[in-house]
This record gives sequence, structure tokens and C-alpha cells, in this order.
Amino acid sequence: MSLPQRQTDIGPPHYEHFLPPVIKKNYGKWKYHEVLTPGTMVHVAESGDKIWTVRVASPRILSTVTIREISDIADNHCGGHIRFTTRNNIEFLVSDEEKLAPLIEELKEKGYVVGGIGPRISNVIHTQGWIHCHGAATDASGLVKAMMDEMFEYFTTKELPNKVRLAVACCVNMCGAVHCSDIALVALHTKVPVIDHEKLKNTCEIPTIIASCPTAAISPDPAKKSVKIKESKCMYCGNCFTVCPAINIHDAERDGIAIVVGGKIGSLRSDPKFSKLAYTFFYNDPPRWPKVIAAVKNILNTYAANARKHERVGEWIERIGWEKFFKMTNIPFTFQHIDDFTFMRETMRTAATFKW
Amino acid sequence: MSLPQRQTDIGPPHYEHFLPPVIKKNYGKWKYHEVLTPGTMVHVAESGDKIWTVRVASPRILSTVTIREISDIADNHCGGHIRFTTRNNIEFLVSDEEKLAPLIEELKEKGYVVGGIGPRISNVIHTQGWIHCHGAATDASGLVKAMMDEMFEYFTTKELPNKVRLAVACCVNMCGAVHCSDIALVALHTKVPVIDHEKLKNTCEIPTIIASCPTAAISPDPAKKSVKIKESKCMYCGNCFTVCPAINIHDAERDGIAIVVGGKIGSLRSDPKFSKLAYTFFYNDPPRWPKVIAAVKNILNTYAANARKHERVGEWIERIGWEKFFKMTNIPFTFQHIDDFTFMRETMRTAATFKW
Amino acid sequence: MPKKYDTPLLDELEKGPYPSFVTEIKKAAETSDMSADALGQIEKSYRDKIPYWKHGGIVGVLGYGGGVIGRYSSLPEEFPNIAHFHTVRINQPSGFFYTTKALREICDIWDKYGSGLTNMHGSTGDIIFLGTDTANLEAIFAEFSSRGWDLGGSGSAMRTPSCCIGPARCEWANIDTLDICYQLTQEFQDELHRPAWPYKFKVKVAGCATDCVAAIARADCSIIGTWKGPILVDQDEVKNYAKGGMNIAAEIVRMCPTGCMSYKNGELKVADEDCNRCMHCIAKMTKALRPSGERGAAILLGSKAPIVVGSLLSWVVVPFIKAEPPYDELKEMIRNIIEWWDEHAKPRERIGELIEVKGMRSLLEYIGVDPQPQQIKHPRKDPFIFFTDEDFEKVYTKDKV
Amino acid sequence: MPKKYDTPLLDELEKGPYPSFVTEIKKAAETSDMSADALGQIEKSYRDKIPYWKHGGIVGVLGYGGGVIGRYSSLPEEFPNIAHFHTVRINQPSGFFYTTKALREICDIWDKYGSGLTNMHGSTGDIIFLGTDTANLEAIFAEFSSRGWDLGGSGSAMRTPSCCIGPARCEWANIDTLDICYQLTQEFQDELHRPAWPYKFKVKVAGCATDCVAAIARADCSIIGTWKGPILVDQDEVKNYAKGGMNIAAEIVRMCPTGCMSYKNGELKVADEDCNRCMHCIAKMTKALRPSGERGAAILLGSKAPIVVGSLLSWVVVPFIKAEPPYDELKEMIRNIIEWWDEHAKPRERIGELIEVKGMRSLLEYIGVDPQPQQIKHPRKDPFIFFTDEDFEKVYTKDKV
Ligand code: SRM
Ligand code: SRM
Ligand code: SRM
Ligand code: SRM
Ligand code: SF4
Ligand code: SF4
Ligand code: SF4
Ligand code: SF4
Ligand code: SF4
Ligand code: SF4
Ligand code: SF4
Ligand code: SF4
Repeated sequence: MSLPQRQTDIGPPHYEHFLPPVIKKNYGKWKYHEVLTPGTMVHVAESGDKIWTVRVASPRILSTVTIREISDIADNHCGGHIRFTTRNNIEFLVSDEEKLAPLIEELKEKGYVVGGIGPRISNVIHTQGWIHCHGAATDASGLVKAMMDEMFEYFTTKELPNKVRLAVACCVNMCGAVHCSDIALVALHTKVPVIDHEKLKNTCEIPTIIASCPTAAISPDPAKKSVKIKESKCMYCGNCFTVCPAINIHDAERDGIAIVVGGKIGSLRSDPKFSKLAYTFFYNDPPRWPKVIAAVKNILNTYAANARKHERVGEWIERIGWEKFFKMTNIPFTFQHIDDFTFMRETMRTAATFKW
Repeated sequence: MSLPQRQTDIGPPHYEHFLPPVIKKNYGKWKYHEVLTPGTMVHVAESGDKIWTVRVASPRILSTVTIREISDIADNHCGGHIRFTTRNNIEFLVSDEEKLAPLIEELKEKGYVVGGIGPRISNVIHTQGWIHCHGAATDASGLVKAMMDEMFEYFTTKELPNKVRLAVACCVNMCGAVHCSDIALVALHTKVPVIDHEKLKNTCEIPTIIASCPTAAISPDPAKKSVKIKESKCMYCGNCFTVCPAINIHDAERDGIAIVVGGKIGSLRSDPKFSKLAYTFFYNDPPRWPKVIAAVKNILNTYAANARKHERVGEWIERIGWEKFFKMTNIPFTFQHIDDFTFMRETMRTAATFKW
Repeated sequence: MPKKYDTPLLDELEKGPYPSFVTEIKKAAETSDMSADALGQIEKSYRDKIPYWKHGGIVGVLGYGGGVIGRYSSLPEEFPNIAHFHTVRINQPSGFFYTTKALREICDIWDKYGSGLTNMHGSTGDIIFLGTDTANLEAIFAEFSSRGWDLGGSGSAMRTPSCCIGPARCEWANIDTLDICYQLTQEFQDELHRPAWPYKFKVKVAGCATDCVAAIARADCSIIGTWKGPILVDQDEVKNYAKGGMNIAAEIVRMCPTGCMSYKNGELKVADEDCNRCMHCIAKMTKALRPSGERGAAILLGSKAPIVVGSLLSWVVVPFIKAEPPYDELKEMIRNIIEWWDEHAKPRERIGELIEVKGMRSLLEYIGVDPQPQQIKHPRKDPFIFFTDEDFEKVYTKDKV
Repeated sequence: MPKKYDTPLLDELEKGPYPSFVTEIKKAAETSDMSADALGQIEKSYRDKIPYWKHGGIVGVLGYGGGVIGRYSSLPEEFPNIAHFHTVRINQPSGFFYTTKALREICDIWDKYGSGLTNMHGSTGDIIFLGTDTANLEAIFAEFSSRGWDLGGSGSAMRTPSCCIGPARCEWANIDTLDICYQLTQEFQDELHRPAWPYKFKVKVAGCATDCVAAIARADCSIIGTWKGPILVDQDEVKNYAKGGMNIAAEIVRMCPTGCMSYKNGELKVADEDCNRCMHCIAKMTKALRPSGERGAAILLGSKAPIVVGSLLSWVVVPFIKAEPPYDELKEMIRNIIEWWDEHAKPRERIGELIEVKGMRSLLEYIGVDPQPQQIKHPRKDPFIFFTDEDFEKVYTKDKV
């Protein structure tokens, strides 16, 4: 069987080939939009043209079976056009109001979940986990599924003070949006990695390993033609493992999950913010990690009940103060919450002002 | 002539010996106070007793001649009691309203300046300068005098939105309050120090010198049994000069003065703040440094005209934003304003939000 | 018929209302041996709480240095069909728009050569095809590229740029995000496919400071649309919002970060010279408020995940640059930025980390951008100030200071 | 008769309305050869724009290691009377209160042995006697100490503690600043006079968060009074302020950093559980508002000038500690803090710098203080988290997490 003629450096297809006609026509000339339901909105162009969007949840891992199915739906209602969002939801677009109801009907019929628009929870940005990554300290997709089952109403119906952006990363490389999310899970190793000196000698470059360590915990071990790790300096980031497979960071009993909160990306009202540590550690507890999910719900519910309209999680916490956040959520405050190194400097309180 | 019997480790005299009777009686039982004039206030105790304070400016350098003179005044009106403030002003205290006017009269007669209470400029925290310190890149007392002559009305009469705390330091050791003052002057060296290798060899410890450099600019020069300085890494802090007199940091032509703004110490309304760089550099221009003083006035006047009541300089700037501060004051923005090293991280803007 | 594994733990994750990745893997596993074995191995991970994947070696297609992530099962005897399980990154079209025709075409290819599993999309933006064998890579590439698709980035290279939906369906886009994304991707084809830089370099393009593509947090080069003119207010629409139940004082005026709005007698006013264009009021009252005047982009640099020196948000480097076709100024600016980084960085040093090491001045001088207060949150605090002799000849001259 | 120098530049600084240091030096120079020469040398500095002082060697009094700063003219031929020009630091009384009798006594000593010039006071708090000869030091010390005065600190030692006027004349003092300052000074006499620590250690005591002694910015150990109870509101006085022209909404309620105040129908309310005790409202409406309930001190550590790692403000370490005579708990806490520092610091490393190097946990565990959210502005961002095996046995136990 002969292969077609390969091409190189052509880049992706030009986006114009894929734009629905109403978009091509009104490109850059939209005037306003209205959110109609938790899963639908309409954008109105200066020309008066309109486009309705129906947003559908996706597990992000899609089989070709499912991609073919949503293509069928898009053929039936959307003139063969479809898009995905930056948070991995699927969007069906129609330029004719009459097409909206039948589209939604078919979607519901086939078990698709409509929602995620407006001040609520949308899809969870996440990473590969045990499904594809060698570094994963947890599974990302499983956590997302377990979490979204419990948050489901906030995707499909209920409102929150503002959007709440969730994320999951399966190690501190954080191939996602954890560091700037409203509520996010990040998997941690908590034990100094174990070195296979024989393997290391043959497979890895010692200077690269030494340079990889953020805390300078690694030094040469000339006797073994390998390296050694100063235990008190290691914070289990796994960067040495990334550059050298002979260093094993995994530990089934001590890998676990932290929850960070209060990050955001947009500049509305307040600057983009980093997420900060809320819960320090949970053991891995697949397939549904009940304690982790309960903890997320605790934070979410406290936010939902107390924040002002339009306040993001981080804005709410900053208004009430972190000591009050810990009090209201009953999250235990530990040594681990206090930052280290020069980061400590900006994060310690430098005012004799307290809430009790 | 025989000396009296020395004592050791006795500490300072007990403060109770020096408290005026009305203070002893009402110690810890004050109820409220009222500012009566720019230089006088009254404190009222729960007992109903009152104490009037008259504050008088001091150059801080006082001759014994002057100390005797103010002692005479205190004898005449204050029962032989007197105090100094944490900003080096002199305070005369009376417990009887009738004594107030004659006290003030004698003070004015003898040329003392009454003022500094309430939302205005008080005395300037400063350092030794050319009067006593080997490290001084300028003279502190001279700058204070030149500045306060121009700010005089803000000490004696005029109000400002809030207190404006001024400070002067004659080198970056900053033996004063520069790093947290509303407006402050700090003298800078701007040239890499010059090493007298012969002298260094005999008088200084090389490891101490190397350790003293914050930027690791200094390394051994074994050939000369001395050290060498990597020019591109030196930011002229003078710390090497402090630990080793064979390293000369002074340069009459290139020593100069920077102006920093927006610091504060109290926690009222907003956390204590560091001062930030406003004007990068002025040449030394004794005896009156006219450009420096004009620059301070420029900042002060812009603040006075635009801040809200009770806003400190730093609070005003943070409300309007630094770009607007630079615009309103016409201060040139230079590469030097942008911070270096890890400090850069917290000081660069991380939002696409701008005023133009 | 692919092998069936007992997956009691994963089966738990098919329950509940949210769409299940397990169901997707099972769907693929009906026809793909790879997906079947993957399911088996993942179940084992769920039981043992560790991953069973090994580091990837260098795998790829001829003439390219990236686009494929090598991955091997560490239990190849137990799960032979995923002894190799590489992912292929295909560069997505700007804005994630597709025709169903195109989608079906890529599904056909993947069913033929791969696991039948995808990520739509990866965090960087690529279409991720999850799991194939080294032997298939050339064929996969030929099939895709002949149909107009190309590989995405990986390794120490330009990474696949991505963008928000922007002008395609958003009233706030100040720049043509889709076009800029496309043009930059084309411009850097060589650098995208042949890793030759110190480390990865990511580009994301957002149409406004709302930043729906997380540019400011997840791209070494964050291009964000902005404008310079005033906010136009339609007072009739303001009244409609009030009628509709919006508490304009609390929800808009009080939440304006610069305090530059006022609302009196049903009239909403903006003191434009104090507005910092945060987008809050515009987003919440889209019918009543809109930006006007000059449009352009801000270039911010440096954001990244925590490894090695802590997570960074991007820093403003170019507060305002014109961004109109053919984008020459923009492209040159980005080229110069990358050049500076490429020249100075150590291996595995992101541009944000390098800026910290070399100082912002070094970069700004190289790319010819003036220092401006719009670049900073606030000026330095400590008087540890570097000067050059030139500064004293040009800036701090005796007549001026 | 001391020599007269021509001082045209300094004479300029006798003009103008603010009191002049030049006048003071001239007054002293009328009878003191030292002050006369000092004036001459300072004039020369004004002309040449550099100081003419040399580093001090080690000079002092028997049995003491500090309290005198050695200083020598670098032009001893030209200005022989200031070949030596050491300063003597005398520990000031708490709150800077004096009787005129005491002042005259110390003037007598200084006129006899020194330049007749003082600083009332130095930045740390001492009375600074400016300029004397090595030969006079023992005599000076004997004269002072026999009259109840002692030297202040210098070198790598406890430095002279100082405090705000506090309960002596201020309605907001939560702690007895004068007494605490005195008691701590007494407690650390040995450490104050005999430098034996890695570097200087400064203590300042403020009665409330207004911090009129700049404790939070200029003391390694900043002791600041605070309270736990509600703010008491006298509504009649609130009305008086309003009548007096105060715009309570703008000046008080809007400026409250926690937004916990409301003002309706002439009534001012504080939601005490949200108040962070910043002192603004109390300071501006002292007749109407006052703290109540439990009083104590917060201990903050680490503030200092920029050399070497950048200026620091003190960090909250002990958010609340009882501070009542005999201050045993407070003294022990401070001793332990110093012990930890003394044990770990390198030479010339201040406690703030050490905390950064060793981590806050090391200190907190040593002094037995629990981690509390009151210690931080916000928790860490990056997940680079240290754990001990003990943490997993005690804190992160399987039944709990
Ligand atoms: C479709 C999408 C862009 C795309 O290219 O795919 C998009 C589309 C819109 N965003 Fe977004 N945003 C999208 C990701 C984001 C992101 C990025 C992210 O989450 O990683 C952000 C930044 C989040 C953050 O700040 O942490 C984002 C923050 C916003 C905000 C700011 C909310 C706030 O007040 O903080 C608005 C304004 C609003 O909601 O009022 C907004 C508003 C909008 C509008 C109304 C813009 C418009 O006029 O069309 C669009 C519909 C809103 C909605 O979904 O509720 N969009 N939006 C993305 C949908 C993701 C999804 O499936 O849910
Ligand atoms: C006498 C003195 C204490 C002492 O032990 O000597 C003192 C005394 C008082 N201070 Fe102070 N402060 C004194 C130094 C300070 C300092 C320290 C410094 O400047 O180095 C500060 C911190 C400055 C800062 O934040 O940068 C200070 C910030 C305040 C404030 C806060 C102002 C604000 O709103 O930010 C108040 C409250 C007020 O003015 O409403 C205050 C209020 C007061 C009150 C009203 C307290 C009282 O009820 O008695 C006293 C008279 C106020 C006045 O002078 O206007 N005092 N005050 C100090 C006088 C210095 C001088 O000669 O001017
Ligand atoms: C596939 C993807 C996650 C996903 O599920 O979507 C991914 C997967 C991996 N990332 Fe990532 N990263 C992915 C987006 C990200 C992002 C998010 C983004 O691009 O917006 C980040 C954070 C932003 C950033 O770049 O800092 C990210 C930060 C990292 C890092 C940390 C780099 C750093 O400088 O901090 C590493 C470690 C490394 O490079 O050695 C890493 C390394 C990896 C490796 C290659 C693991 C490794 O060490 O070899 C992962 C391969 C997993 C696998 O087996 O398939 N990945 N990685 C994302 C790429 C898909 C795509 O092309 O569209
Ligand atoms: C006299 C005084 C300035 C004044 O005019 O008031 C002073 C004078 C000197 N200081 Fe200071 N410092 C004085 C208060 C301060 C303060 C303010 C304070 O204590 O509130 C600071 C900033 C706070 C701090 O401690 O960080 C201060 C930070 C320094 C530093 C920088 C230390 C650091 O860690 O950052 C040095 C450099 C050093 O120690 O080598 C320093 C060194 C010096 C030396 C000893 C110069 C030297 O390197 O030998 C100065 C002697 C000058 C002279 O010839 O008389 N002096 N010094 C102050 C002491 C008077 C007193 O005892 O009351
Ligand atoms: S976050 Fe870590 S474990 Fe997860 S995909 Fe990225 S590199 Fe792999
Ligand atoms: S896990 Fe991280 S901190 Fe520990 S040795 Fe490896 S690179 Fe260093
Ligand atoms: S600031 Fe510098 S020059 Fe001035 S007294 Fe202190 S150490 Fe000396
Ligand atoms: S002046 Fe400062 S930066 Fe320069 S060499 Fe000396 S210690 Fe280092
Ligand atoms: S970033 Fe701005 S322009 Fe782009 S989709 Fe979001 S709101 Fe619209
Ligand atoms: S864009 Fe932001 S800053 Fe500007 S007026 Fe609106 S809310 Fe205020
Ligand atoms: S710090 Fe507080 S207690 Fe001390 S004088 Fe100032 S206001 Fe009064
Ligand atoms: S003390 Fe400060 S926080 Fe508390 S009510 Fe008053 S102004 Fe608000």
C-alpha cells in the first residue's frame, strides 16, 4: 500500500476553511452577546446577523467514535461546522434560531451534557495522568470525572458569583492551568527519589542531573559514578527524574494531592493571580478520591454562599483575608502553608493587623 | 583629678524618674487627644486631667549650649520636664492651660520653631553624613536643612492630606527610615570602588571582603594577594568598603542622590510599604542642592494638590497608578526604575492593563 | 477482537452524569488492541497507584525533530500492544474551528494507524493523537501532511501557538487573534519542527485582557489585544441593565479597580484617563459599553509552570504595538526577542528565567524598546542601581540633573 | 580660644527659617577645639564633596565591647583636634523623657570631655555624643555610669531598645511600651555591652499598629501592641465629628481597608469579626472609637536596611502574646528567638536574612509557636513543599486525609 506524498512545514490548515459562513461574513463585527441558558448564548453582529452557540461538555479524551458522532450532529444542524473551546468543550453553532431547539434535543437524546456558559463551572483543564505520562503522581482524567460528577449542577444549571475555573495537574510540571485557577488539584510526590546507581551510570548525564535540581540538593557521588541527594534539601519536584529515568520519584503510598485556590487569568477587577495552597495533602484514593472531592466542594460551597456577585474565588478570599478563609472553610493550617526561600519574603505578613 | 566610681551594666535610668507628675498619675489612662494648632495638642485623661504638648523643631545636632537653653525654658514653664520625640523633635509638656501661652511666647522669642503635629511635615529622620561618617556619599544634615527651609510652611502652618514623613540617608546602609518613608533622599555611589592593593594586602581579610559583596562581584586576585571586582556586577553598594578601608568607594564627581517615595510604617488603611525609586540621580550640589529640593517639592506639591484626605503619598500613588504618577510629576522614567534580580519578578506588571 | 480486561475500578468512573473518559477508552477498545491494552494498564495503575509508562526515547518523523512524544509501557509483556504508545501532536487550526469533513478525515487516519483515542485538545492547543507505534509514524505523517495538516511542536522548539476565538465570535477582540496565530505559526515553521533553541517557547494570542486562552499564564510570549481610546457609553442600554435588575453601583462602579466610574441619576460615566482597561465593566454590560479608538497588542513575556524557579505570570515588555497585517513589526519584535533569548540562555532555561538572570534592561536594549512605567507594577525599592558610563554622558548630564 | 575657620558654604546653611545644625556646631566651636576643627573639616567636605573621616578601629571602655564608634580624621595634620573624633552612645531613658537636671548633668560631662555636640537622638535611640578622644573614654564612662547612665549598643550585639511614648501620653497603647523597653534593656545588659552575636540585633516597642517608633521597619525584633476585642463606638461623639465637618463616609468608611464599617442614619457600625485593627478609624475619630478587650503584643521579626539582600519589613512570627509584668513569657520568647539565630547565623547575617535561609518552620519549631494564618499574607503558591516523615505520622495520617 503506497502512502500519499508527504509535505513539510505547511503548518495547520488556514482557519478560514473552517469558519461557518455567518462568521466569515461578520468577522470582527460582533456587537454584543447574551447568555440565554447555562449552555446557550447568542452573539449579535452589527449587521443584525446572529449566531447561537450551544456548548457541550467533553471528557477531552475523545474516541474517534465520538468525534464521528458529534460530526453527524453538526451535519444535521450546523451545516457541518463545529468548534472546540480553549477549555476543551465542544461548541455547536447555528445561525438560525429555529435550528436551536432540534439541535439541543438531539444532543440531549444522545446523552450530551449542555452547559458551562456564564457564571458557573466549565470544563476542567487537565493533563495526562496515568493514561499517558511517566511522571504522573495521580490520574488527572479520573479526578476530573469524580469532581465534575459532584459539581454537575454548576455546569448545567446553578449559578455562582462568577466563573469558577478548575484544573488538575498530575505532577508539579503542571501541564495545565493549575497555577492560575480558582480551585485546582496538583499531584505531589512527597518522598526523596530513589536512585538506581547502576542504571544511572549508564544512561544519564551527571551534570544535567545536578543542574536540574532547583534546590541544589544533588551532588556527584564519585565513588558510585553516580549522584547523591541531600535529603533535607529535596522537595520532591521530580525534575531530576524528568532528566534521568534511573531516578525513581514514584511512591504509591506517599504520592498524593494538594488543593490550591484563588488564582485567575483575566485582568477584570483585579490583576491575574496565582493559586495558593489551601489543602496541603490527600492520599491518592482512586477511583473517586472522595476526600479530595469533598474538600473541593467545601471550598466551592463556602465561596458560593459568601462571595459577592462577580467576585472570583481569589477576589473573595483577598477581601475577607486568608485567616478568615481558613476559619470559614475549617482547613487546617500547617507549616507547609508558609512559603520557603525568597518567596517567603513576599508572603509573610508585614503588618500587625489581624482578624481573630 | 580623680574619677567617680564607675558602674557597669546598670542600663539607662528608670524612665519613671523623668515622667512629669500628671503623666505618672494618668499613666495608661488617657482617653483622647485634640490637635489644637500645628504645634500644640492636648491629651485628656479618664480622670479629667489634661496635658498640653508643644512641639519644637530640632536640627538633631544639638550643642550643649542649646540643651541648656531648652532646659531653662522647661524649668520656667514645665516643672523641669522635657522630652524628645522619635523623630527628634523637642516636646514641652504642661498640665495647666494657663502655662501654654507664656511657654510658646518664650519659645518664639528665643527663635524656636513650633509645629510638626497633625497632617503635615515633621522633622526629618537622618544620618551622620560628612559630619561624622566615613561612608557618606553626601551630607545628611545639610540636605535636611535645605529641604526644611523650603518645606517650612508645612511644618508650621499648612496642612497636607496626611502626615508626610521625610528621611535622608547618606549611603545605602540607610541608617534611618528611608526605606519606608513618604519621600526620602538616599545618597548613592555610582562607580566601581578603587582598590589599593598594597594596603588591602596588609589590612583586610580577603574572605570577609568576598562574602560582603551582595552580587558576588568580588573574587580573589592571587597574583596581587588582593581581590578584583567584576565591573558589570558591581552596583556600588559600598559593602566591601565597609569591611575594608583599602577599598575606596568615594568619587566626588559621581556620588549623588536618588529620591524614593511612597513608603510608610503605620498599618492604617494599608499595610506598611517600602519606598520606591522616583528620581534616579542628582549630582551632589552643596550647600543647598537646589535641584534635589525642587524635585522633592514637585512630588510634595503634586501630592498635596491631588491626594484625598488621609491618603499617604504611597496610598495616593497606588490609587492613581505609577504610570499616572510619573506623568503628573513629569519625572523621567529610566532603565534604573526597573528592578533587577528576583526583585524584578514582583515588580514587573503582570496584567495587560494600562493607563495612557 | 481486542482483548477484554476486567476493570472494576475504572468502571466506577463510568457512573455519574459527567461524560466519562473511561467510556471513550472503551469505545476505542472495541476495535483497537492498543486502546484495549491501555485500558488494562490504566486499571492496574488505579489499583497500584503508580503510572506504568517509561520515559520516551527520541522518536519522530524524517526531517522533523519534534511533534511526537515517545512513550513505552513499562510492562510490555503484560500489555504488548502498548509496548509503544507514542502521541502525535497535530497543529490545530486557529480558534479550534473544524468542518465535519475534516474531522472525519483525521479520524480515518487515526483509526488506521493509531489507538483511536485523541485529546481534543492538548493544553498547548494541539490535537493530540494518543498512542501509536514507532513503525507507523512515517505513514501517519504522510497521511496527515498530504491532507494539509502538519505536526505541532515539542521539545526545545517553538510550540504550537494558539489563540482565543477573538473576532470570529467575540465583540471585544482588539486584534485578529486567529490570523496572528496562523501567521506566526507559518512564520516559525522551521523553528517549530526542528528544536534548536535552549528550551520550549510558547505563544498564545488573546483578543483582550479577559484572556480566554490563558496567554498571560501559560505562554512565554503572551500577545494580548488592547486599545487606547475611551470607553463609549450607551446610556439607554445602561438604563436597560438597571431595569433588568442590575445593581450598577455595587456590581460595576464599586468593582471598578481604578475607581474611575460614577453612576448618578441613571447616568454612567467613565473618567477615561483613569481607566486601566481591565474589561470588567465592559464584560458585565456588553450592550452598554464598548472600547473605542486605537487598537493594538501588548506583548508580555515569561509565564510558565513552577519548575524550576517558581511559576511566573508574563511580564509586560511591549505595552503597545500595532498588530495589523502583514504583522511585520510584530514578527520582527518576536524574532528579536527570541534571538536575545537564544543567544544568552542556558539549556532548559525559559525566557522568563533568563530575563530574571540577565535583567530586563538587557532585553529592552536588544529589542529597542524604551523603559516605560506601563511595564512595571512599581519601581524598584532598594537603591542597588546599575549605571553605565554612557548613562552619565546621555541621561544624567550635568545640565539636566 | 578655638581656631576660627572660613566657612562660606556652611554659612549658607545658617540662612533660612529652619533650625540650623551649622549654628549648633558654631555654638559648640566657641569653646571646643574639636568642634572648631570639625567645622573646618566639614566645610572642606562641602567644597570637595567627599567625607574626610577614616574607618574606626576598635576603641571602647574596659570590660565593654561596644558603645563607642571609633572615628578618625583623614586629615589629622590639617585638623589636629579631631585626629580622634569618636562618638559615645549613651542609652536613652524609655520614651525620651528627661528632667532638666539630668540634661544639665550630662551636658557638664560632655563639655568637660567632648566636643559639646550631641545628637538628640540617634536613629536607634541612643543619645549620641559626637566627638571625643580615645584618652577620654574611661573618664567619660566613669562620669556617666556613676550618675546612673550606661552605654548603648554597637557592633554585633543587642542594640539599644527603644519605644514610642505609649501609655505615658497616648490613649491607644495596648502594652506598656516604656516598661517593656526598660525591662528588656535590663534583661540584655550583658549582650548589649559585649558583642558576641553574629551581627546587630535591634528591638523596638510600639504600643499599637500606628507604630510611632517605626518598629516594623527598623528593628530585628518589632514588638507591637494589639488587642482582640471589639471596637467600642460612642455614637454621640460620632455625631459630633459629623457636625464638626467630617465626611464620615468618605474619610472613614470608604478608607477602612476591610470594608467592615457602615454608616447609616448617623450611626457608625463596625463588623468586628472583619476588622483587622488597622487603627485608621480609631486614629481619625479618637473621641468616638476605642479598642476593647484582651490586650497583648505581636512579635514581628527581621526588618532592616537594604544591605545585603534588600530591605525587609518585619514578618509576623508571634501574632499574639501576653505582655504583662514581669514579662516572663515575652522575655523567654525573645531569648529563644535570639538563641536560634545565634546558633545558625553566619557572621554579619541579620535574623531576617537567616529566616529566609533556614525557613520559617525551623524558627517556629525552635520557639514552639504554631503555624497560623495570622503569620502570612497568603499561603505559598508553588507546590515545592517540604515534608518530614513525622508529618505523615502525625498530621497527614491516613484516617485524617
Ligand atoms: C469560548 C471561549 C474562548 C475560546 O476561544 O474558546 C470563551 C468565550 C467567552 N468568554 Fe471567556 N472564553 C473562554 C475561556 C476563558 C478563559 C480561559 C480559561 O478558562 O482557561 C478565561 C480566563 C479565566 C480566568 O480569568 O481565570 C475566560 C474569562 C472570561 C471572563 C472573565 C470572568 C471574570 O469576570 O473574571 C469573561 C467575562 C464574563 O464572563 O463576564 C469571559 C467572557 C467570554 C465571552 C462572553 C466573550 C464573548 O463576548 O464572546 C464568551 C462566552 C462566555 C462564556 O463562556 O461564559 N471570559 N474565558 C472559552 C470557553 C472555555 C469554556 O469552554 O468554558
Ligand atoms: C510623639 C510621637 C511618638 C513618640 O514616642 O515620640 C507620636 C505621637 C503621636 N502620633 Fe505618631 N508619633 C510619632 C511618630 C510617628 C511615626 C514614626 C515615624 O514617623 O518615624 C509614625 C509612622 C509614620 C508612618 O506611617 O510612616 C507615626 C504615625 C502616626 C499616625 C498615622 C498617620 C496615618 O494616617 O498614616 C497617627 C494617626 C494620625 O495622625 O491620625 C499618629 C498619631 C499620633 C498621636 C496622635 C497619638 C496620640 O494619640 O497621642 C500622637 C500625636 C500625633 C502627631 O504628632 O501628629 N502617628 N507617628 C512621634 C512624633 C514624631 C514627631 O516628632 O513628629
Ligand atoms: C500533552 C500535554 C498535557 C495535556 O494533557 O494536554 C503535556 C504533556 C507533557 N508535558 Fe507539558 N504538556 C502540555 C502542556 C503543558 C503546559 C500548558 C500549556 O502549554 O499551556 C505547561 C505549562 C506551561 C509551561 O509551558 O510552563 C506544561 C509544562 C511542562 C513542563 C514544565 C516546563 C517548565 O518550564 O516549567 C514539563 C517538563 C519538561 O519540559 O521537562 C512538561 C513536560 C511534559 C511531558 C513531555 C513529560 C516529560 O517530562 O517528558 C508530558 C508528556 C505527557 C505524555 O506522556 O503525553 N510540561 N506543559 C500538553 C501539551 C499538549 C499540546 O501540545 O497541546
Ligand atoms: C549613628 C547612626 C546614624 C544616626 O545618625 O543616627 C548610625 C551610624 C552608623 N551606622 Fe547605622 N546608624 C544608626 C542607625 C541605623 C539604623 C536605624 C535604626 O537603628 O533604627 C539602620 C537601619 C536599620 C537596620 O539596622 O538595618 C542602620 C543601618 C546600618 C547598616 C546596615 C545594616 C544592615 O544590616 O543593613 C550599617 C552597615 C554595617 O553594619 O556595617 C550601619 C553602620 C553604621 C556605621 C557604624 C558606619 C560603619 O559602617 O561603620 C555608622 C557610624 C556613623 C558615625 O560615624 O557615627 N548602619 N543604622 C544610628 C545609630 C544611633 C544610635 O545608636 O541611636
Ligand atoms: S503534569 Fe506532569 S505528569 Fe502530568 S502530563 Fe504534565 S509532565 Fe506528565
Ligand atoms: S526531586 Fe527535585 S528537589 Fe529532589 S533531588 Fe530531584 S530535582 Fe532536586
Ligand atoms: S547611612 Fe551610611 S554614610 Fe550615613 S551614617 Fe549610616 S553608614 Fe554612615
Ligand atoms: S561596591 Fe558593593 S557590589 Fe560593588 S564590589 Fe563592593 S560590595 Fe560588591
Ligand atoms: S480574550 Fe477577549 S477577545 Fe478573546 S474571546 Fe475572550 S473576551 Fe473575546
Ligand atoms: S474597564 Fe475596568 S478600569 Fe476601566 S472603567 Fe471599566 S471597570 Fe473601570
Ligand atoms: S504607636 Fe500607638 S500607642 Fe504608641 S504613640 Fe503611636 S499611637 Fe500611641
Ligand atoms: S480599625 Fe481599620 S479595619 Fe478596623 S474598622 Fe477601623 S478602619 Fe476598619
